[in-house]
Amino acid sequence: MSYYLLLSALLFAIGLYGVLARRTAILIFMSVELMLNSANLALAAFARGSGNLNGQAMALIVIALAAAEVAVGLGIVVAVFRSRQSTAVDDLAEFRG
Amino acid sequence: MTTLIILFVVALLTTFVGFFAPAATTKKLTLLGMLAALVGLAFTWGDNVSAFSGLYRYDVFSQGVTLAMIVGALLALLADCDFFERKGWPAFEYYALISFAVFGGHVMASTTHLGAMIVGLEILSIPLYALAASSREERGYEASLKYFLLGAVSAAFFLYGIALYFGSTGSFTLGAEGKGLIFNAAVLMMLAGLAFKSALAPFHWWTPDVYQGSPTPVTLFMATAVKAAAFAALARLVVSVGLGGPWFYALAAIVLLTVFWGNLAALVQGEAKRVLAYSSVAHAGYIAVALFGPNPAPSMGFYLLAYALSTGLAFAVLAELDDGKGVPISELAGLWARSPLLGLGWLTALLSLAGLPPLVGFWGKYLVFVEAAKGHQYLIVALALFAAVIAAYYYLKLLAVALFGKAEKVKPLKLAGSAPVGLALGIFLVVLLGVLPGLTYKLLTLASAVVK
Amino acid sequence: MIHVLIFLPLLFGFWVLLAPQQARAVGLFGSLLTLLLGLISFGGVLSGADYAYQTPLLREAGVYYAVAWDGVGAVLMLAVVIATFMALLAAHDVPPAMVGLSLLMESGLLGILAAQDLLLFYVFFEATLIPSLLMLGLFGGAGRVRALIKFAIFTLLGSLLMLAGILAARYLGGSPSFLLKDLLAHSLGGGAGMWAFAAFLVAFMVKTPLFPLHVWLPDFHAENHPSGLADVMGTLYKVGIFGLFRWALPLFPAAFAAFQPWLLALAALTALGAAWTAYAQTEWKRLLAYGALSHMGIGALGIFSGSAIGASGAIFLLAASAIYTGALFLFAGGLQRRFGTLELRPTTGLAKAAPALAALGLILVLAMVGLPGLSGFPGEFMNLLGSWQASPIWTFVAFLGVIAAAAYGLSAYQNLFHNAPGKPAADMDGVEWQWGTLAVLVILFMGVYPKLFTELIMPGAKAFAALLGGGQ
Amino acid sequence: MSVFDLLMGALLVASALAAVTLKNAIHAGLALVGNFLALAVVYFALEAQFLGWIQIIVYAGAVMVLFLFVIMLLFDAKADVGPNPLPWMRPIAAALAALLFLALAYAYSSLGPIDPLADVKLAGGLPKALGAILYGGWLYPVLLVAVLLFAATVAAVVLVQPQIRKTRIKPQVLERDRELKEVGR
Amino acid sequence: MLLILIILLPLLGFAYLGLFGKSLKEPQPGILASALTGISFLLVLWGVLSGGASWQIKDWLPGIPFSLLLDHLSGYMGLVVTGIGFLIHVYAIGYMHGDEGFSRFFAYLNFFIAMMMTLVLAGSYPVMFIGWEGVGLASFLLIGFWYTVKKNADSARKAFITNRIGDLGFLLGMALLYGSFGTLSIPELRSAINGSYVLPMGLSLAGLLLFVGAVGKSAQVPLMVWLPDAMAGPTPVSALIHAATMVTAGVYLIARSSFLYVNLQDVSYIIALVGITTAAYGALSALGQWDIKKIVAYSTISQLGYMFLAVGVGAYWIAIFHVMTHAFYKALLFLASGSVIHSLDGEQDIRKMGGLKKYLPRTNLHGLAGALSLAGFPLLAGFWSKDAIITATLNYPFGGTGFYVAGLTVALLTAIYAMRWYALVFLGEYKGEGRPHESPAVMTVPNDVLALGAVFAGLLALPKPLWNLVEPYLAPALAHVEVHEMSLALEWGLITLSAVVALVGLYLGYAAFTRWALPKWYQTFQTWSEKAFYVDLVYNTLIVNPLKELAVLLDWLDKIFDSGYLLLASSSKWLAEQLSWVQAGYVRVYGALMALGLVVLLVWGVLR
Repeated sequence: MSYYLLLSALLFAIGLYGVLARRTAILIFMSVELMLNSANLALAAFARGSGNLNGQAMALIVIALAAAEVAVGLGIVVAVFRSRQSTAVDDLAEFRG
Repeated sequence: MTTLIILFVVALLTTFVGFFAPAATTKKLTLLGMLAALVGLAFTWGDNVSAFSGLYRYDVFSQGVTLAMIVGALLALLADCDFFERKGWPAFEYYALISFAVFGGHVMASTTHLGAMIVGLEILSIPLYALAASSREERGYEASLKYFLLGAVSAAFFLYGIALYFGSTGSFTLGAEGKGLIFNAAVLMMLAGLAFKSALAPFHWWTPDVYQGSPTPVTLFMATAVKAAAFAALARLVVSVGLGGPWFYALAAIVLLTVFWGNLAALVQGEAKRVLAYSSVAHAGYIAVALFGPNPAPSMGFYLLAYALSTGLAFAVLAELDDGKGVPISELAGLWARSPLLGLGWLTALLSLAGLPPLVGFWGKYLVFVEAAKGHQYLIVALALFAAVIAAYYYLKLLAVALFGKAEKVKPLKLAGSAPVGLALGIFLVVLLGVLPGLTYKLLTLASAVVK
Repeated sequence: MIHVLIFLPLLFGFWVLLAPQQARAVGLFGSLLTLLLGLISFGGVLSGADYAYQTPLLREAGVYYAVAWDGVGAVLMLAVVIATFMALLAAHDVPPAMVGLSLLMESGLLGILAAQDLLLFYVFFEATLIPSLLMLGLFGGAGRVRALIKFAIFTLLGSLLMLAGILAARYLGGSPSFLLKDLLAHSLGGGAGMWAFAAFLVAFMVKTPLFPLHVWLPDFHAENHPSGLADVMGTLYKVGIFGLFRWALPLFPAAFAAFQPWLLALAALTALGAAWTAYAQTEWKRLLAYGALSHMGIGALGIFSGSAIGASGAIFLLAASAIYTGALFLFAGGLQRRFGTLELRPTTGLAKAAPALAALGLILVLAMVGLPGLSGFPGEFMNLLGSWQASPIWTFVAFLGVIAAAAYGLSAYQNLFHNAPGKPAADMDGVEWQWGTLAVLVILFMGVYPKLFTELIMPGAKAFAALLGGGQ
Repeated sequence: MSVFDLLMGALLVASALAAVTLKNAIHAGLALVGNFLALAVVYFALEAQFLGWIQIIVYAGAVMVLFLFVIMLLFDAKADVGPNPLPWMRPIAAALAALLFLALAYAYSSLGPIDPLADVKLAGGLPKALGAILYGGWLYPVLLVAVLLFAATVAAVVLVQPQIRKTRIKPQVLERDRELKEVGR
Repeated sequence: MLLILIILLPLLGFAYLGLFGKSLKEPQPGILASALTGISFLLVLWGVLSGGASWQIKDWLPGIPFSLLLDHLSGYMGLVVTGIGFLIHVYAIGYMHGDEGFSRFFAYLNFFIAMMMTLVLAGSYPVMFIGWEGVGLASFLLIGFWYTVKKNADSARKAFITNRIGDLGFLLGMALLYGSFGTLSIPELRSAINGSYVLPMGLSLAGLLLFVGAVGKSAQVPLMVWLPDAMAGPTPVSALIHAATMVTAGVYLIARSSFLYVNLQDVSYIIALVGITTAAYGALSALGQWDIKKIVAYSTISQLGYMFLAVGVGAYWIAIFHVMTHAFYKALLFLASGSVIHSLDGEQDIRKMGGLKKYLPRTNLHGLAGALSLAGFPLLAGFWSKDAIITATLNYPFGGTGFYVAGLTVALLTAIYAMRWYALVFLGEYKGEGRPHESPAVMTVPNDVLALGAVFAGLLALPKPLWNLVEPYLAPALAHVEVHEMSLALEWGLITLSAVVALVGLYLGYAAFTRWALPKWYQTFQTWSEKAFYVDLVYNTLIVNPLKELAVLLDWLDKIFDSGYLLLASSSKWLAEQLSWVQAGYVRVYGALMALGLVVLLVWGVLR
């Protein structure tokens, strides 16, 4: 079990790295999906470890959440792209200070 | 249950009616719905109901927070001053999304189940991501994208924290027995996730940019309702785990960092909405001060209401002035001369935010500090108060420009639509609750507010 | 009765603000009614009534709306209602809103004096700041925003620290409420008491004001509306000494004992330093500001002496200076009207053209200088007697300021009225006769028959001294 | 810990790394699909069959397709090129990720043994058992998820509406807008 | 009630004349004011004859009554004040004729009388202080009566401020007494001090501080600088305030407090020293003056010095006696000077006078009587009182002989300058322009009365074995000092000696200033003396100007403080600006910072 947990931690960390290192919104968003999945992996692993099905139920809810987020997130990305022909997040720095 | 159902029905109705009816009708419907929710709230006040096998908890704390959210939503609706109509932006969706967000906030505030909580959080957040971009302009997109990306990351933090919580306690309900490193990590990660939503440093970075970029009525809603819901969840989390663990120091560090960072950064802003954004960060810190007391719920609820009224009023004034490109501080000059109602609203709002009696903001501050004092956290109280002095500087500067600054062209400003009602209501409530704080505080202490 | 007295000005204030036609008439009527009520209440207190009333404001948090007139409060109340009436008499050329704001301030001030609950006191204390800020901000001079921010920041720094102190006083001291009597029964000592006391101290040092927290004062007065109305109200708002007397010292006697030598020194240095600084001023209002500051230093010395007579001297001085300092600011307003400037040398030899004005000016200046027989003296004298018992050295230092007072007061007077006649100006007009007569009568009465007031002040002062473990 | 476990782990990590490092967005997206599929397999190994299926259907099948679709729609495949204003971000990100991993790993090292009856209780994570839970104790979140999806739909529609709806705007509203522009600017 | 009436009558006169005086025609204000003063005199007289009175408001200030007391000492003093005051009022009707401030002048004079009577009748120190400051104010107003001339206004201010220095001493002295005894009522203090065996520590300091007050009011060294300048006021003012009454208030204070000083040998010694120093300084300065009034003014300083010498050596009644005789002859001298000035239309320089005997016969007689009395011409009033003082010093146990010799020397000088004054004004040839004219009767008649006093007042108290009415009368109110009785022969020998000294001095003065050519060293002395030994210059350089500079410095310091706070404010702003780079707008940076926050929380929470 702790092997899978370590794996999930590693995936979470990789996802975080992706969020910070990627420079387009869509790739960052993909990295976020990676993080969400790592949470699901942890849930499944914990469920396995304690024999508690609630963990899997939560993981299902999370998948639904992720789907909702994707819908809105991709909507935003498309809208942004439409307005500026790019989804590079570093260009979006009008507000500062 | 009543409130939950009313809010749900309002959300559905506004969506469906919105397809057919003109925006103005939808707006009226939404307002009506919010008022209905308020009535429902009034009739069920003090109830301690739980439903859905205990996943939905309708207690006094949830009622208080919901009251603050509805007040924020009402102000946002009243003060929109035909903002969207004027711009030709999607109008009915605005009302629908706000209704959904209020519903989500209510869900988030009324549960101790982490699964329900995060779904509530998402129901609250997702409409806001869209609302932030509803202006269909560069600034709105930037705000929306920043809010969304960071929000998603923070949701991931929260989720992973939930997973760890489940791992260490075997439960998704707050208040379960748990200890050990995994439990610590779980609490801290959930703390980080909720701190993001309530704009506590160092998770507040989105706040100024998003507040500035979003259309002002949306900002108003974010600053009031969203904060209230996030703090409800935060309070339930902190109360359930107690102040004994390593998160005590984490929370203390977060609070102090927040009040100082928020206030200091606000000093150097040139944009009114941005100043208020940082001020909202700082206020989040003050609200969190209550967490150090033995029973934070009543004072926190009061502060949230007070803050919703005050900052809502301030943003309502800015909404009147906003032409979609923000409100530089210099544009506030001569506000009093251009419209006394706006001037008065601005004055009351800022003095209340600065915490001057006899305005409601003072009692909010007072109550949370009392709470911390009861918990004997005097150092935190003193430092937070000290930071409030810094705050006075920028509030006064905003005030001075608006009231005493000389405008180049003093042209009277006609208020549009329902804005005068919203402003007058806001001013009235800020003063009324400032003079008679007992009116609502009493309500919040009815039952000794079960938070867990 | 007491509520009517406290809130009547508020009512009239809003009336004036909402219906600014006939502002002066309405304002005068309101303040006259208040004055009459104040006189009746004063008479009542003289015959033993205290009009005490108490009801919970925030029952759950132990906050009460508790008001009463004790002797000290009644004396200062009288000073407030008289000074406000006087100021409004004089204010015939101010924007209507100023009249309204002054009335709002009067209400707050009366609340400050009447409050028997620490938090209620704090609420009034802070609430009064708002009209004061507005008056400065809306009608002040060119540098008003800077003056305003300075004033507000200092005040808020003090009062927010005081709020922390208030919380500590109650929750560390274990008092069940914020009522004065409860707090006194649960006095907070030890290290926590020191910190809480220091917090209170800062607040009241700002409001007294005392060196080095006084720098807001000259700008505040110099930038305010030239009519002097705002300055009168600002002078009344200097309730630091009262706060020290009613709250800060009695709540923390042990901490006060530890701080006392330093406080005496601070008060004495304020008294002397401000008096000398006044001598270097080239503008009337700044001069008056520093002069008043010097007097507050002397008053603080009396309070910090911890003796009954010193404390009653301080309170008397506070009441008296409310009138004569206020009247001097109004007088300065008259000069501004005549010469369009407050420079100390707009003209000379004015006594020739305006003998009545010269006489009024002389009486006011002499009251400030502390001439016996005028209202400045009894307070100063009692302060002297009290503070000598606490520290002869600092008393000596502080009262060197008496010499300086003569120097700056008479120099300023001479610059204006004596020497070869310069540009002539009109003598006192009807309005000036009205408020001038009132001011002179009050000044004379307080100087000649202080007994009426000291008799009321003394019981409180004795209780104060007894609480601090001293007195006689 | 079996060879299978190691293999799946390696696959997971490798595909994740590929997803966050590959320059071409389409490649990265494909790597992520791979990662999700591998994860589904891991779910099967963890007695969570239904979860695994859902993972394949929703994630790999729908969500990632949506992603790839958007990437291609926006011709944004070569996104991470061009000047990078924050070149120091990469090492910092790596360091932060590493620290995060270490902290979590340290926390995990304190875990106790597995419940010996765990797989019995999980019943393979089949829909029947899971359904009883979801429509039992978890009914409320499930209902909420429905609301959420509805709200998300509305939100997405708002976002992607290409054009501003032409509505008849009241004349006084227009006048006010002009007024604001005049005075404000 | 009687007592309050004594004060109230002139006060009402002041109020009436101050408010409505403009509407009265000359000389109505003068007559009203004089009448009120006269009635006050009669009331005092009545009070004295009916054996005294007292009146008080208890707890006027907490623990301090407002008490008035008419006993032998205050009665005596009150008679002098109101009596001389009445004469001077009458005189002023003539002197101020035609001045546009006529009614204002009498208002001030009445105010002065009221305040002086408060001072005299005071039964407690605070009440005395009211009068004390009140007469100071009256003095300020009257010195600056012709305020349009800057010099006059400056002099008035200088007088007030210098007096304030003394007043501070008075105040602090009161504070000390109150601290020690808990009362400031004079009778209570008296019984407390007489009743206590061990006097509280610091009583000497109290005595010294009260004396500082007296030094200021009575223009003793080192606070004497204001009195010569005070001559800027109209001459009746100089006569009334700056010669006859107010300046003697210091002596009166010490005499009133004699029960205190009699127990304080050290302080008394200092008083005597200050007294003799002042006497010498005044006499030396008087010698070189050219202004007719300044000579008399310095003479006043000198004579006041004598009085302090007397109280210093414990001869309280003699000091009070001298106060009276001095009041007569000095008022006379001033009024005679005033008459001269009046007749010369404002001329005050004695170098432009001379030979006025011919033009002003009545005034000449007044001047002669005054000068001789001042010089101590045998059998005149001044002779008896001054001789009594000088003789009393011999009884003083601490260096009495030294005081005696010094006193005698000053007496010689006194005679010389008195003669110089008389000789240069009235004898010789008229050196001025214009035609002098004798003053009207309203001015000369009061002078006649004063001249009678200057000549015969000494007869009230003659040395043993002749009659002495004053000492026994005052005895109950004053402390008694046991002295070694000197033999009659010695006493009369000393009297003769001082008579001789006076005559020698008169001759020297007459000879030197009418016949002799003065030696070269005298010219130098003349310059120094005329400038009063440059005390003003020294004070200005050492004290006044540095204090003015200090004020500017303090103002500057205040501004520094101000900018210090501003710096504090701007530094927090600076800090905020330094922090704001973080908020650079890059969402990835925000993410990194959030992650950093989380990592810190986690690492610390897990590894702790």
